[in-house]
Order: sequence, then C-alpha cells, then structure tokens
Amino acid sequence: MKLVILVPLLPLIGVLINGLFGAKIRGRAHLVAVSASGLSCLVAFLVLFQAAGGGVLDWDLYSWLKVGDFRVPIGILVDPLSVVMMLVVTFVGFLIHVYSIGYMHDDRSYARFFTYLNLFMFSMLVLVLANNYLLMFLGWEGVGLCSYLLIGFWYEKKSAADAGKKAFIVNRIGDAGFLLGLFLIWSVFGSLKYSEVFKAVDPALGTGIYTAVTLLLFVGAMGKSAQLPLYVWLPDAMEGPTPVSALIHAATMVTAGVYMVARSSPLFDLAPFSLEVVAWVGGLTAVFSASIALVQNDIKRVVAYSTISQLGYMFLGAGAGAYASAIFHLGTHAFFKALLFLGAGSVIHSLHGEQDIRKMGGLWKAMPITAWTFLLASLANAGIFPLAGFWSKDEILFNAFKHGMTVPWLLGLIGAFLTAFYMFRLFFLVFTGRFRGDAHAAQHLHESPPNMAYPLVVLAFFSVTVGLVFGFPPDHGIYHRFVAPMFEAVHEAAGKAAHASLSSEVGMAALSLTIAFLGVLLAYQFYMKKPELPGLLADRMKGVYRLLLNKYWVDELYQAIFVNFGKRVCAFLWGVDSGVVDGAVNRSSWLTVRLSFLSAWNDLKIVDGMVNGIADLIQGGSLNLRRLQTGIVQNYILAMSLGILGMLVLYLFVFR
Amino acid sequence: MVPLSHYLILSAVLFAIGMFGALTRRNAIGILMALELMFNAVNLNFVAFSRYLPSTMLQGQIFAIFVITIAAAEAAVGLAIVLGLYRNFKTINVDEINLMKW
Amino acid sequence: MEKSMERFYAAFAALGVPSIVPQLILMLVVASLVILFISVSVMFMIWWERKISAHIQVRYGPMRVGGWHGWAQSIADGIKLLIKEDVIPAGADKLVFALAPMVVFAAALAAYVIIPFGPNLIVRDLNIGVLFYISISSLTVVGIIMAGWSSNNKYSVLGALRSAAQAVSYEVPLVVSILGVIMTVGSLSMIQIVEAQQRIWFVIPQFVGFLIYLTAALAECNRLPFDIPEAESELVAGFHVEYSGMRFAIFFLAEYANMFTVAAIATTLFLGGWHGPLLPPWLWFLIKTYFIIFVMMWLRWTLARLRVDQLMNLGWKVLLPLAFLNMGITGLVLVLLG
Amino acid sequence: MTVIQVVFFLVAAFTTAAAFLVVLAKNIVHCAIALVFTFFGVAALYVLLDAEFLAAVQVLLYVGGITILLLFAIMLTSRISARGVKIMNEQVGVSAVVVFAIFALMAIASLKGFALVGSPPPASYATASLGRLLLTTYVLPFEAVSILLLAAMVGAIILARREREKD
Repeated sequence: MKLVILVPLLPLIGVLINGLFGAKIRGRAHLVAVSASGLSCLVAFLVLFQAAGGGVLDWDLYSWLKVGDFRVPIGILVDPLSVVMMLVVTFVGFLIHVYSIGYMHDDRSYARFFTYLNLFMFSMLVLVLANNYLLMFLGWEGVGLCSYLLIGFWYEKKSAADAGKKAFIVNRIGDAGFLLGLFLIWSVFGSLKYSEVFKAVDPALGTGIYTAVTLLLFVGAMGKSAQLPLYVWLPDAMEGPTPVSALIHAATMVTAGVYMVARSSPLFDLAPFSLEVVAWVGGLTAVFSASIALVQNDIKRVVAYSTISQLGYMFLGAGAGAYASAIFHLGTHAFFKALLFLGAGSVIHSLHGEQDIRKMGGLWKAMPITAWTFLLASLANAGIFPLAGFWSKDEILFNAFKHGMTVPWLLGLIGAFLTAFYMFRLFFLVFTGRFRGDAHAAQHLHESPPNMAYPLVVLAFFSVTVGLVFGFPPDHGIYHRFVAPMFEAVHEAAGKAAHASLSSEVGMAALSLTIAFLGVLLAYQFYMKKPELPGLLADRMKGVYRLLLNKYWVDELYQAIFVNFGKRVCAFLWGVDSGVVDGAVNRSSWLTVRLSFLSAWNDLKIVDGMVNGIADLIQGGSLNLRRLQTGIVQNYILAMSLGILGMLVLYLFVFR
Repeated sequence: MVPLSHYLILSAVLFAIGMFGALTRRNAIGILMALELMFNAVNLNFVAFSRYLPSTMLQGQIFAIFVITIAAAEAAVGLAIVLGLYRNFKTINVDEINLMKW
Repeated sequence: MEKSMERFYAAFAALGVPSIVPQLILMLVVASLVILFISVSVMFMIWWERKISAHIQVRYGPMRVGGWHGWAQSIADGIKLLIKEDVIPAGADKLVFALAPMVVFAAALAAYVIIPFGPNLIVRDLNIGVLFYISISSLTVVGIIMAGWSSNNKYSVLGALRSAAQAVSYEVPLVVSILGVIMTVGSLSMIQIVEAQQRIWFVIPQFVGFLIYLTAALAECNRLPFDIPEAESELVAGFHVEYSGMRFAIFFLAEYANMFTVAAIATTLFLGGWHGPLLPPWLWFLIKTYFIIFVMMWLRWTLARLRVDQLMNLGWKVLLPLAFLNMGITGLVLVLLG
Repeated sequence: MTVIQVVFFLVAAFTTAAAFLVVLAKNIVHCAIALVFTFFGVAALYVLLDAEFLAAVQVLLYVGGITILLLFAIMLTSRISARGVKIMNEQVGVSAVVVFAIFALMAIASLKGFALVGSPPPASYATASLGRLLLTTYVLPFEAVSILLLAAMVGAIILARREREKD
C-alpha cells in the first residue's frame, strides 16, 4: 500500500530530468515523461488492487509546518475516493502523454511541454492524495500554475498569453475563497488534517459555521471547476495545445472542485443551504453553457462549453448529496471528454490548425478512426444507452429528483436535451456532408499517426464500457460498492427520506434517454436532412441566436457593466439638464439681466471688498506661516520633540 | 543589586544624548550615529525590563533583537541615502540640503 | 583546582579584605599568563614562519642568532623593535593613532578567554562561547580602520578600507560555516563542543564547513592569498605603513595572536580539541593548533595573491552559498535523524 | 556598595561619557570611535543584566557591522581636511532645553513608576529559549523582519549604486 508514494514521485522525477536536462535530450523528452506517467499509472493500478479490499491508508510522511500548535504534515491518504481520482488522473494522463508524442512532435519546446505535463501530473496527484487541506491547496495551486503555463504554452501568441493570465486571475478569486475557508476550518476545528477535521465535526456547532466554511470552499471549487459566474476562463483556455485541453481542462484539473466538494462531504452534509447552492449553481451552469455550445463554431470551444456543462452536472450531483454519483460522472466524463478533445485535436492536426467547423465536413472518409471514436464519445456525452455517460448522468438526475431538488433536476433535463443536440450538430458538421474547406486543405486530409490514434481507440473502448461495467445497476454497481461506503451517512439519511422504487428509476432513465434521442433527432433534422434549416432559424430568432453566439455577452458584461451604468446615469442627467434646467435658465435670464445691474454695484463694492479682504488676510498669514517649512529636517525633528514633550507632560501630570 | 530605576535613568540619559545629537549635528552621518544611540537606549530599557519584571521574561530580549535587526536595516538604508545625498549635493550637512520647502 | 580557589578566597576573607580584591588579583594573574603565552608563542611562530618560508624557497633563513638554527632571532627582533624611536607622523591624529594598536591587541587578547586548551584549562567557559569569539573578532576591523585613517596617509586608508570590506565580507561565510557544528552540538559553549567530539571529529561530517571556515579565517587574518589590505607591492604595507617601533610590534603581535586564535578555534570546532590518545590533552590541543598554523604558513608561501574583485567574488558567490548549502544539508540531516 | 553596583556605576559612567563624545566630538571619525565604546558599554550592561547572547549580538552587529558601515560612509563622504568646521546647527540652545526637559520627565517617570521594583528573579541562561520563542510565538514578526531586511538590502543597493549610463 505504501507503494502509493511512487505515484506522485515518478512524475516528479520526470519533471526533474526533463526540466534540468530538457535542452540536452530535446526530441527524446517523451521517453522520460511517458515512461514516468506510464509507470505511475501501473503503480496506481497495483494500489487499487490493494485498496479494493477496503483498506484505508492515512500516512504522515513528514512534518511540514510546525509553528506553535499549528502543525501540517505532508501525508498521503488512500481511500476509495482518492483511489478513483488517482486512477482517472494517471490513466487518462498516460494516454494523453502518448497522444502528445504525435501531436507535439514538431514543436520546438517539446521538452518544456513534457516537463509541464509531468509537473501537472505531480501537482494533481498531490491534490488528490493529500491527507490535509493545506497540502491539497498546494496541489491546487500547483495545477493552477501548470494550467497557466500550459495555456500560455505558445506565449509568443498574444491571445494565448492573455488567456493564461485570465485563467490565473479568475482562479485567484476562487482561491481566495478557498484560502479563507481553510483559515476558517483551522480556527474552528484546530487542524487541517481531514481525519482530525472530520472527527471534530459536530452538528452542535450550528449550521451557520458549516454554511460559511462550505460556501467559501465552494467559491474555490467554482473558480477551479469553471462554474457560474467564474467560468469565463475555461473557453479561453482552449488557446493551449489540445492535449492540454483534454488533460487539464476536461479530464482532471477542472474536476478538482468536484473532488474537493466530495472530499469535504462531512462538512457539506451539515450545511443544507450550501448543498442547495451547489446544486443550483451546477444546474444553471449546465443549461447556461450548453445553450452557448449550441451555436459556437470553434470545434474546441463547443467541447469546452460542453465541459463546463458536464461539470455543472457533477456539482448538481454533489449538491443533491450523491457524491458517489458525482465522482462517477467525473470518471466517465474524463474518458469521453478527453476522447472528444483528442478527436478534435486529431481533426485540427489533420487540417493544419483549422478550428472552424464551418470549414470542415465530410471527414468521415478521410479519418475513419477519429470519426468512429468521436461518434462514440458524442453518444456517451449525449447520454445514450448504454454508453458511459448515460449511467452516470442518469444517476445524477435521478438522485436530484429523489432528493426533491425539482428545479435543478428540470434544468438538468433541459441540459441533457441541449447536450444531445449540440454534440450531434458538431458531429454532423464535422464528419458528414461534404468538405467545405479549400481545395488545398482537402488534399492534405489524413488519418492521424498511430501514437495519436491508439489513445483514441483505448479511450473509446472505455467510454463505451466503463459505465456498464462499473455502474450497473445504477447506484449499486461495482463502483458504488467500492466508493459509496465513504458517503454512507448521507445515503442512509437520504434513503429514508425518499426511497425510490426500481420502476421509478427505470422510468426516469427512459425519460432522459427519450430526451437525449430527441436532441439527436433534431440535430439530424437540422444538419443532415435540411441543412438550410439552421440558417432560417437563426434568421427568424436573430436575437436569441446572437445572444448565444456571443455567449450571453458575459465577457463584455463583466467588462462594461460599470461603464454602461455610468452612461445611463449620464444620459438621464443630460435630459434633466437640457429640459428642465435650460428652460429655467432661459426664462430667468431676462430677469437676471435686469437684476444684474442692481447686483453689479453690490458685487463691486461689498462682495469684492470682502473677498479681497479675506484673500489679503490669508496671503499675509501664509507668507508668515510658510516660513515654518524650512526644508531643514532637524527643524521638523525639533517640532516633533516638542510634541513628545507635550505628550509626556500630558501623560505624567494631566491624565493620571 | 542595582535597582531597575538606575537602568531606566541611564537609558534615559543615553536617549536624551542621542536625541540632542539628532537635533543638532549638521553631519548626516552624525545624525545616524545619534539615532543608533537612541536605539541602544531603547534596547537597554527592553532588556532591563525583561530582566526585572518576571512576567515579561525574555519578551524584552526578543524585542531588543528585533530592534537591533531593524537598526541594522536602518543604518544600511540611511547610509545609502547619505551616499546619494553626497553624490547629488557634494555635502552631507543636512542644514545645507533644504530644497524641500515652501 | 576548585579546592585551591576556595582556599585562595578564604585566605583573603580571613584578612577582612572585600572579595573584589582576590578577584582582581586573579584576573590580573590570568591576563598576564595569557599575554605571556601569546608573546612566547608568537615569537616561536615568527621564527617558524621564517624558517618554513626559507625552506620552501630552498634557503636556510636565520641561522646565526642564538646558535642552533637562529632560534633567538625573534627575541632579538623584538628587543630591537622595543628600543626603537616611537615616531608619530606630524599630520596624524595622535589620539587615534595611539589607540589603534591597543584596540587591535585588545581584541586579539580577549579572544583567548574562550580557548579551551584542556578540559579545565580555559579562562572562562562562556555560555555564548563561539559567538563571543565571532563578535570580539569584529573589533579588529575597527582598530585597523582607526590605524589606517589616523595615519593620514593614502596607502594606509586604502589598506584599512580594503581590510574592512574584506573582513565584513568574509565574516558572513565564517559565521555560517560554524553554524553546522553549532547545530549538531546544540550549544555554543566551547567545552561542550569539544566534548561532543569524543567519538568523531567534526571535520569528517562537516568537511565542507571546515574548508569554508579555513578559507574565511585566512581572509579574516589578512594572510595570503587574502593579504590585499597590506599587499606590499600595492600599498607598501597597508594600514600600518606609518607605524614603527613598539606600536608596530603590537600590530605584529596581534596579527600572529589572531592567527593562533583562528587555528585554535578551528581545532576546537573541527579537530576534536584536546581529544587524542596517549599524550596529555593540552599537548594534543597545541599540536593540532600548530598544525593548522603550519598549513596557513604553507599556503602563504605557495599561493599567489587574489585581486580585489576575485576576493569579493570568492566570498559572496562561492563561499557564502556553499556555507548556506552546508547549513541547510546539516539541518536536513539532523531533522531526518531526529 | 556591592561589587556589582561598583561595576554598574563604572560602566554607566563610561558609557555616558562615550555617548557624550559621540554627540559632541568635532571630528566625525572620533564620534564613530566613541560610538564603538558606547556600544561596548551597552554590551557590558547587557552582561550585567544576564543577557549574554544579546551582548554578543550587540557587539557583533553594532561594532562589526554598523560601525564599519558608518566608517565606510565617512571615508567616502568627508575630506580629511574638513576640520574646524562648525559641527552643530543653529538650534543648539532650544534643543538642549527641550531634550533636558524630556530627560527630566523620563527620569521622573522611571523613579516614580519603578522605584519599588525589587531585585530581579534568579537569572537563567536563555539563549535556547530565545531561539524557541523566535520560532514559535514570534515567528510572524520574525518572518516580517526577515522580509524587511531583504527589502532594506535591495533598497540600499538601489540607492547607493550609481545611475547606469543610458544606452
């Protein structure tokens, strides 16, 4: 079991080798990085077999900070939750490492890329395996740093550098919340170790404190996991290389927020209001970003908005108290979303950097492997039976319904419909029909090299099977038997409140499946049967279309909210000015002219006299006073000393 | 034993001498030296208190350490400023450097 | 030892004399003993240095005075210096000029308080032992600046400033290199440091620290290859160019006394102090100390002088980082070993 | 009069005399040298107060560091020929009065306030506990001071170095 220490250590060794000698080994950097992540993945599987028996390892390696009674160890926690996360991270990470060999092979910063990638793996594993909040925060910041470095990987491109900065800054807002949450945890529970904090959890402290802690933690999760309103950085993060988008901004880092919420479930369970907030934010985000994804034309952005939407589902699940389901969706999503990104990357690679889906189409024939795997991933993402996405998403929706969160549940259903629609819009536009790019590009269409294609196939295999194998029957599959005991308390409480029958479960599944099929069918209608229909619809509903195309203008809104408000105020004031004031002015001017002769005399003699008199007085006074400011420092010190003297006198003799 | 007030008065003497120097020396380095005297007087006070008042045991010494540290920083920055003054004015007599007035 | 002290005090108490009198007498006795030791040992060292330098250069060195290998040469030189005319330059600041050699010698003398010649052969085992040496040795620089400035001579001022810059720069690595030992022992007291080396001399675990200390100590003593403050070819003789006769002799005395101190501290901190088989402790201590002095002399006649910029680079860019590294690694090892 | 008292008065007289010299000496180098003696006097007082560690730090930092810095600055800024120049500014008289008044008040306060404080508790050697305190209770000020030192170092370097030629 203690083998687990190798899991984060191997990528770290990779970082050291590639980071220090990257310039030397250049084109062979992947040998180090891929073997590091591969071995790490292997060890992770070994740990899984040992942990499958239900063993939990809470291992303090080293006393990290020891200041007074503030103690934080560097320690590892291996329990079902962290094992699942560890597996997802190492396995998907390994596949993406392999994929990157082909995708990045002619980049001039090859070694730097793999260094960052390994550093990311290390930080993410620290985040996942930490046994206390502070170490988790270290990993949290580490992955944030890697995200920044990798988004801005092509830093000579201004948009990439800007996107990196945006991600970093938006995440700061969330991290501030997280950090405040940590402070609060420390001051309330006197420790940052999970085991000690959760042992100290006591409902008698009142829900207020738990609500405060969990909401602060959730602010952190919102930043990292790109939830409303802090989601704005994720679409821009697509400026990074596509493997990065797949690994960091789809499969692993962005799910850290969900992991953190699940990890803190003992705290969240005592704060019903916070759970409500989590569920609502999740549901709203799911629908909101899915609606944006409907009309985007950049292949990676569609997938990015889809990611935000799916993260929303995870939070919806967590908010409904179904942490296990949320983590399950996290796992399945990691597979099919990584696959989608890698597929998109494959397409982009084949088209030499073209990302606009209006210039694609009919790629099925040219790149069959990519197309097939992409189709499977789309089906999984849309939640079609029996692929992975169906099981996990269905579970989340069912749990939301079961726990009486009707509105978030409805939001989830709408989101499911939208998801199916935009996924297949994307698929049909890219892979079917005829090619809409220029002739030159058409000649160069090609299937990706094997080391890019194989990860696709592997991921596709898992996207298809993982849900059925581990998640069937819903809520009682292999996965659940492994993970769910961790969240036992919740389940029991919730189970008593609303025990659902099998029939309602099947009915719910049928409902969401129907909705998903409707979405697919609609997309088929729009983009296969009658390709002119979308244009017509866009013309008819211009307002909505533009609203969605411009992503609800949120970016612009954040930018200009104060400006617009200011402008409106000014316009109002101008109206007052021109209408009321000017009228009054004109009327009164006549009167004024008459009166002014009278007042002129008054002005010249009396007022001027007074003003000049005061001015003379002040001038004379200040001419003398300014001599006080001599420019000689010691004069000032003397004045200060006099003040001290005065104070001494006061304190010694007056205020006794 | 020497009573506490002896130390306090000695410290007051040193402080007053330092203050007098800071108020009257023309040479900027002389002023810095006078400041160091004042720092020393304060430290003496701290250490004496930490010796004589058992409830404050060692706190005074800790503070004295901080004061010494800060005095070192002050001396370094102060002397750098003096060198800057000398470069710009060719003098370090502070009463000749009085451009910041009116 | 303790007993005889008590008897000594009791004898005075019986006479009705206040206790300060025997204390003062004791102080005077100890101080004169130390000065006597310094003078004898310095004379020996000077003779030794001349012989070593001569043999390194394939000459004989002084051979005549006193018979066997010119053993009385230093004594003759000393007497000559003492009876020379005491010259104070006309433009000199007389008070400071006269004070400077005293300050330098006082600093050199004070350091002997904490040198542990043997388990009981120490003037005073101060709690702050090593720290006392470090702080008192910084006084030497003040004396040197006083000497250089008061001579009213360009060369001596330059020598003094170089010396000050050098001493300040090398004091930092010196202190940090010692920290490794102090962290291991957990005490500043010289006696305890020596006792901690019963099993293993610190030169083995702290070899880097030892090297840094030795280098920085050479610089602190203004010896070659760090003798820029008194480089003959550039500054004639540095800060003491205007000194002659007895005052010069005091500077000379202080310089060699410092050399002995530095070597003695190195012995205490790194070479196990008085520990050694067969021979009595104080002899072991002296053997080790003179061995280090021999190494220092050997270096002097082997290495060339560094330039000022090389000197500063070595101090700040090589020794200091190394010393910090040594300290960090020592701390890490200590923490890991519990 | 016990021995300790005699020693105290001797050291106090020595320190005060040296301090007066610091402020009143005509030659700035003499001032600096007098300052060294003052520092030594204060260090001796620390020893009397059983603060040996602080005494060593005092000598190390003030004599070995600050005085050397001061002497350096003096050498760099004043000419040896600049003797016989007025050393005090115009406000000597006022300053003397104000400073004496402040001193008198401080003396009154100490006599009134602390005359009753008796002999101190038995001393214990405290270097180790000083270190422990610095790294536990006072760790925040400790870190803050280290940052301050860093800032001062950077500031001093920037202030003291000549303006680089514009290229």
